[in-house]
Amino acid sequence: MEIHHQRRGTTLLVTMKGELDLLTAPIFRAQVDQELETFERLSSLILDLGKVDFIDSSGLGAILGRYKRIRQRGGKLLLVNAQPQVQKILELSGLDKIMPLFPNAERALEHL
Amino acid sequence: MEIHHQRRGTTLLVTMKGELDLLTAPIFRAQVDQELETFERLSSLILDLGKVDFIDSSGLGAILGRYKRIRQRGGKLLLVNAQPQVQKILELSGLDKIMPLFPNAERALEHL
Amino acid sequence: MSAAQNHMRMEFPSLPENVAFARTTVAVFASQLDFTLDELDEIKVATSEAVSNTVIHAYGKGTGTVTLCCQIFPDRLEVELVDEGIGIEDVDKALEPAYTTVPEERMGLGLVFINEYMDVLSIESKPGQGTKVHMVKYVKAPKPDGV
Amino acid sequence: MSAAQNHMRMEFPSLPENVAFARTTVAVFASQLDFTLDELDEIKVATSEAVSNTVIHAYGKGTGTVTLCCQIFPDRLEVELVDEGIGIEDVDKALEPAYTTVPEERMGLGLVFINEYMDVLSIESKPGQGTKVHMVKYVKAPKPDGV
Ligand SMILES: Nc1ncnc2c1ncn2[C@@H]1O[C@H](COP(=O)(O)OP(=O)(O)O)[C@@H](O)[C@H]1O
Ligand SMILES: Nc1ncnc2c1ncn2[C@@H]1O[C@H](COP(=O)(O)OP(=O)(O)O)[C@@H](O)[C@H]1O
Repeated sequence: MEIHHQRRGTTLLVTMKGELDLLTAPIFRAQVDQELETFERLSSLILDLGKVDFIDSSGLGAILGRYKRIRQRGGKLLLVNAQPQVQKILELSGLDKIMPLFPNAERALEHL
Repeated sequence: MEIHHQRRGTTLLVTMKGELDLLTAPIFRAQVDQELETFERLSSLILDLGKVDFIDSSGLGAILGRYKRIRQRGGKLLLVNAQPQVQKILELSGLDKIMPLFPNAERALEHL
Repeated sequence: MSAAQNHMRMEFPSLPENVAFARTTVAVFASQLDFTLDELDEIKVATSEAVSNTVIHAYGKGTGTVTLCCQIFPDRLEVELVDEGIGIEDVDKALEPAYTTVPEERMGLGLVFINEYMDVLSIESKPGQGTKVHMVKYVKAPKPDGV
Repeated sequence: MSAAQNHMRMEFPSLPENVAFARTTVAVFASQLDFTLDELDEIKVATSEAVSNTVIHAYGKGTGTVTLCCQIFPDRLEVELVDEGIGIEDVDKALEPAYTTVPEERMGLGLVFINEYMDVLSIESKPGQGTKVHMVKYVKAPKPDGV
């Protein structure tokens, strides 16, 4: 699991690579939460899942946790670039209903 | 393991893809021997190993067996395009001394 | 019931690093059958959930042994995951979507995903006596000769 | 001797299709340590040779059980492969390059490759009582905290 993040105004853009599961979800959680604590003006989160080739309910749980934090700030969490099997799991879980999916970060940014 | 072969005059050009081990070596052996039996004019063999990403002593044994058959016909067995770890094993076994390695099939053909 | 063509049995401690190890191992073993890449991904998710449950729930904050068995039949893969942990009070409840005993952290979707992605899921469990999760996935397009 | 950080134990029948399965499984498990891709390839070759020997030599034309154990220590991987097959008459001889009891088919290089690619190889064997092959590979650049 590799995680890169980048601030764009009040939005945090996070790109993940690898597998998001019980072992790696805490790394994702810690890294995003650290940014959110350090930069209080951050109100929205865009997660680029293009290079996430595996996710399970532990990974989804970590994403949902970030969604709740972002909601408390009145912002949005948008998902970008999910591969078919990741998209299927998002749909099965119903998370796609609260976190819309976009084909790329630019389209997601327009939506904020 | 995928195997493709092609006749060029008296030379059989074999391209392998995948892993050459105890399970797959017999497939390689059967396919090459079938060609050699059907086409008696075939006297040389060029093996393209470019897409062989694993080989062990069972795989080497199958190659050495084909070498012996080809030698009986007075021809040569040339190896082409071996990846570094495959090349290392060929050197460890000493097979590189009796079956020269070439960067590509054209160069090997020139050498026949 | 016909005998398995191939089988394996594995034991490892309930550590988070073994979740990826176990799901990859099962997928590699399963690839002896003619599963599509999508189906192998589904097998990976199901295994990941079942193993994660042994790490999170079965042994509390401690670590215990997990036993994973796979059997290859001409038409299906069977996977069984056994722990000797705390067990499940009410299996029917555990299978309900969003039911979890760790609501702060977990989504209660693990068993739901297994149910969705495998053709058969059966759970045997008694409090204090551990849990056995049995999963079956059928090959949709079996190879002619089991080659 | 310090305790292993992680370990696994696996049993499977001595079938040719399990050679690739076993070497992949060991490489996936080994990747918890900071091995290079080249080193993982070497571990795969060594495992492949040891498992192939149980398939070809240990049980004659029959099939028996193979037990594979891996242990992860901060500085090394230990792999042990055990069969309950015919055993080896003369281990020193078996280790010689080009020595094989099946000269028509085999090259006698399996144990040579294991010796070359692993840092330690030790073999315990008695005729009629099976064979235990123990292999160790050290991490050349251990991670600072065993993270
Ligand atoms: N191996 C197990 N040992 C003990 N309890 C378990 C086990 N697997 C599942 N459970 C129980 O079943 C509940 C539902 O499991 P699951 O659907 O996977 O959701 P989650 O893991 O998110 O809680 C868990 O919260 C737990 O109480
Ligand atoms: N697990 C085993 N059980 C019985 N005999 C074995 C085993 N492993 C190796 N041997 C013996 O040691 C010899 C040398 O083994 P090896 O170097 O791997 O070469 P090869 O497999 O090509 O014969 C074999 O020919 C066999 O007689």
